Amino acid sequence: MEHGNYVHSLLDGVAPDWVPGWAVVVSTAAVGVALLIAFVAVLAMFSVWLERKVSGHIQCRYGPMYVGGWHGWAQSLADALKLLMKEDLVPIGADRVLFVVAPALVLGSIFGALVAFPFTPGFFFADIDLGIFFILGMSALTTIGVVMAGWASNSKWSLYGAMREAAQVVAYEIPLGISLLVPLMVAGTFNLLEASQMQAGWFGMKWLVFQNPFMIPAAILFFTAALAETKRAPFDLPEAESELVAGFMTEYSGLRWSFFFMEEYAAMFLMSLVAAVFFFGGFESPFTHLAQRAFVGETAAVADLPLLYQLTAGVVLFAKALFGVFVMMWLRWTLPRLRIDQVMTMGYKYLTPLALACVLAAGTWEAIF
Amino acid sequence: MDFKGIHDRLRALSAPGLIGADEPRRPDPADKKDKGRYGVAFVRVEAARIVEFLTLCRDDERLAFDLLVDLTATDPAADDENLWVGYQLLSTTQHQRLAIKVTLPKAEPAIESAAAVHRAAQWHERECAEMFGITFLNHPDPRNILLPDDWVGHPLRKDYVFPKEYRGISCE
Amino acid sequence: MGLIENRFEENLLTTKVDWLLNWARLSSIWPMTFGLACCAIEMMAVGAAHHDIDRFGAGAFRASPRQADLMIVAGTVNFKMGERVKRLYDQMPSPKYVIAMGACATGGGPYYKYGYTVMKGVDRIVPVDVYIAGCPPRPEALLEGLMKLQEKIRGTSVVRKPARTA
Amino acid sequence: MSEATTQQHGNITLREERVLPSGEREFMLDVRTSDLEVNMGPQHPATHGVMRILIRTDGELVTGAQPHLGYLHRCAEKIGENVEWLQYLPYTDRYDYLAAMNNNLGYSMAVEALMPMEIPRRAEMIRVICAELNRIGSHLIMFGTYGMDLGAFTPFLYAFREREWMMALFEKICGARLTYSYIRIGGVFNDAPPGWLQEVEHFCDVFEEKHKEYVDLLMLNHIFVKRTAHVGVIRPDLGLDFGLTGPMLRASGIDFDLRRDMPYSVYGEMAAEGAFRVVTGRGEKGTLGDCWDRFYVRVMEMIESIKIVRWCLANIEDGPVIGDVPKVLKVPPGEAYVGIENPRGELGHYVVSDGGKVAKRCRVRGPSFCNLAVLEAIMPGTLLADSIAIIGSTDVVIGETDR
Repeated sequence: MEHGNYVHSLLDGVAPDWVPGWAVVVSTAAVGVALLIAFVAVLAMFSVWLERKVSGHIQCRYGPMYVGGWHGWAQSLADALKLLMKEDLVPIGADRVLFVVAPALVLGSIFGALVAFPFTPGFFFADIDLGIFFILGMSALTTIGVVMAGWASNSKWSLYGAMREAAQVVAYEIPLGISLLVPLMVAGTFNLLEASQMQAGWFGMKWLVFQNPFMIPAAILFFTAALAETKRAPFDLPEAESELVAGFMTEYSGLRWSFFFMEEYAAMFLMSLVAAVFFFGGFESPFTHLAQRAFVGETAAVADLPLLYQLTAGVVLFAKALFGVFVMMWLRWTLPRLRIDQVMTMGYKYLTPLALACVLAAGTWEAIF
Repeated sequence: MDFKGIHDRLRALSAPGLIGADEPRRPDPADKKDKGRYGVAFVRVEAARIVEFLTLCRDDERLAFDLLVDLTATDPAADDENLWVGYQLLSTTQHQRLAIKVTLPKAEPAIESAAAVHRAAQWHERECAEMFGITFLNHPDPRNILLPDDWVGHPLRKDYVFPKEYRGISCE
Repeated sequence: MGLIENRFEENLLTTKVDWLLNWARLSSIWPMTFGLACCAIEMMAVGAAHHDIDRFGAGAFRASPRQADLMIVAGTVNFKMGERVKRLYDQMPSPKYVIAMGACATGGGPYYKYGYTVMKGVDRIVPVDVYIAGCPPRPEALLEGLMKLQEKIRGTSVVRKPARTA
Repeated sequence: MSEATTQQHGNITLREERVLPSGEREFMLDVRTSDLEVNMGPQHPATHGVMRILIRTDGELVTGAQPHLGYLHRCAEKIGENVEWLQYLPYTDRYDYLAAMNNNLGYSMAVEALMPMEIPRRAEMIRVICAELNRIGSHLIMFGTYGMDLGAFTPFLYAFREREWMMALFEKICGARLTYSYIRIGGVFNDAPPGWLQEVEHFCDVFEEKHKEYVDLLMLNHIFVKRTAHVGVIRPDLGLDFGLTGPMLRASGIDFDLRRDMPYSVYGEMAAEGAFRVVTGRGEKGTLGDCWDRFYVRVMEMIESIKIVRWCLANIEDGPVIGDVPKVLKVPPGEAYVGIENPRGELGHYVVSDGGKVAKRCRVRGPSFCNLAVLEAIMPGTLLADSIAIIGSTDVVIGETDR
């Protein structure tokens, strides 16, 4: 946290001299966690509303229209409040401890992954050099929570969902990681901030995906694997509403169930963010380019980037990620679901070799040109 | 083939258990009481030889009744001594139908299961068994199909008394 | 929510809190994917494009009773099914609501007299909030049933002590 | 086998697995697995109502399936023996509630078979138009719900969009959306309102366009084909053995349709003119008689139904719409079995009369009842997700299996 943390510098500025440095760090962390929770909650609620609107318009209907007034904007708020008020059920025969811990673990790991994310060039909670490793590692932890939930529920449908999730994630972690190697190789860094910064240029369009011809297949592979990671259609087998009732979440109700719900949307957003940073230019876009020209001097340190530039960059990244989320929703409401053996075949027999070939080809290209 | 042709063919093959045919007729103008008999024609078959009869109908290339469309029973009246069991056969190649009727004594209705000839009979027989109390001998899976396992009585019998309650829930 | 339910005197704050909680409940009634018979087709029609129950926030049909708020008993309930209906109702977390859709669920409908296995109304096993007439009710009727249910929820007290009745 | 086939190491038991070619015996951990019995239904999103299937599974593999019925048994046959002939008509609406017009037609024809009477030609035409429109509506539901079973939600809403129009057409002609009781014994209840036939024609025009959308969106979708081809194959002889009828049987390659081969109503004239084609499965994407074939037959039948409706619209003449039927119907004694082609297969009515106002027996042969029985035979050996596809492809209506 030596540079670029607004909260830290703010708190450091207002704190009297007798407050020790570690206390400022701790309170920074507390504020950060609160901000992150608020961010994820708002994001999930917005995404749920968006999903219902998107699905509605795809299906020749409107989706929520009345709750809160304008196009049902408060629909998710009402849903969340209602879920908060529901009876807290733990089925008889369920493993109580695991049942309670699982949703927290699922949501917590997504929080953990988001910690390493730069939201603007100057606003982030932790600038980790191996950022992308940390993010992938943390998001993979959700699987453990899901398997835990499925086992603890003492329901056969839940168990099926959990087993499917385990098999699916093991199969798709590999192509996900390997396809990410391509941009990592081109960018030459694991740090998200650096990866984003090195895509500046070409009037803000020097995106990694345009820097190497093998980036485009890598992007498609990454997106496919990310769909499977986030349990979105056509890979929504762990939930598979028409087959497994609600999969691993069958026995969850109320608040705990909403944790899974929030995790799903946060994970979608996270994967889209990763794709945006490592394939589609991160903060960079013509708008960011113009904003940089207008607001930032030649050699500004990261810590004192002007706010307007930061906002532009943040909004650009956010918009890119939301577009990714939208594409995921679009697919969800268009495609049928795959079968478990087809999912496995696709992961092991096609995506993994293709991703490896991509890495090889992209590496050769990088070495030659 | 029309019904007459089928009946002739059955007689020519000396079909096992064939008793005769029952065809619709106009009312006799001389007899005021006679209202005639309408509807479709059917053949009567002995209950004991029904499986052989169905096998013949299925395997003969001119008859070729490859589809057992329906199998059902009828309780004609509360004071009647018999139950009817009706089979409806259909040929998808010859495009013809045949209705078969078998009578069983109400006191102890039992008939050989046709499931060995047409597996379609299996579920129909289960339904008949619970609805009329007919025993289908050598049935592969003689459980109730529509009614709960602890249901009392055979609802489609004419003398069926409607239940007052079921497992503590009033039926009225 | 057992800690705060019906424990507070009526005052401005609790009234506002109640209003908010009731608003949340009535704006987000998620029905269970639970079709029984003919009425289920009309229930599907309500979810479909022409009538679109999702406009009122009640379009999130959940297959698992654990996540549902509303059981629409759409069709004839017979004794064999009755046990299952009861179990599904028990599996739902409260607050939970039941709509008896159509004549059969209300009181046996056309099967009242000779239907020996038909339960003469689903209210013999689960408490029903709203009855909808019709065989089957039109989708508009189901939507109106939903509105009636919303009205009913609007009048409940959550954190306030329940109003004394004479 | 004199030597022990198990070894004990502490509390770990090793069981002899096999003898290697070298003569060495190989021991494995003694892990015994048992099949998992999963109870699917009566409330399950994929069972289309209240069917219950007890599935035995080994992991994702289904090793046994046993359908349990009766969760919607509504005693229709007993009611048929207790209410008057005409009063029973509304109950026919309610067994196959997706194709109520066809049920009305089947029952009316069964009763008419006992009564020597002439049906006016215009009534026959309107009957066929209604029955075929209802067939389209029924297949639309199958199209939509099958997509939903396989995880594609959107086709369901597209199907309902057209179905809603179809229901509006029925509402105009008889006032009800789902349970019509419109086709009566002796004809139809009333004449079509002015402009109705033109609107039906308009519906046909629009539907043909939308039908192409359906084919592209779902039927030829790559994932959909992969999910349904080679899945749940019903061989023709198995289909005949289980008494399958209708699209289920045609999908197995058996070219048999009651409308063409044993014609009733005005279908005979149509078949002679070749106005419609009988769609049979051809194993185009997979094996003959797989789920895709069943889906294909139904989707393509919708277009054939449109052709039939168009033929009727071209040949319809003015005239009366109901024959000479007394208010209190007394049906002459006799018995008749009449089977017609329902969207799901052969709907048979077996009626017995003793000349009174009430039937002696009113048996319904529901096609779904027989089509469902085949599940027991084709589900073992498939994956869990396949079993959903198979259940969906049988397109059962529980109201009809249980009656």
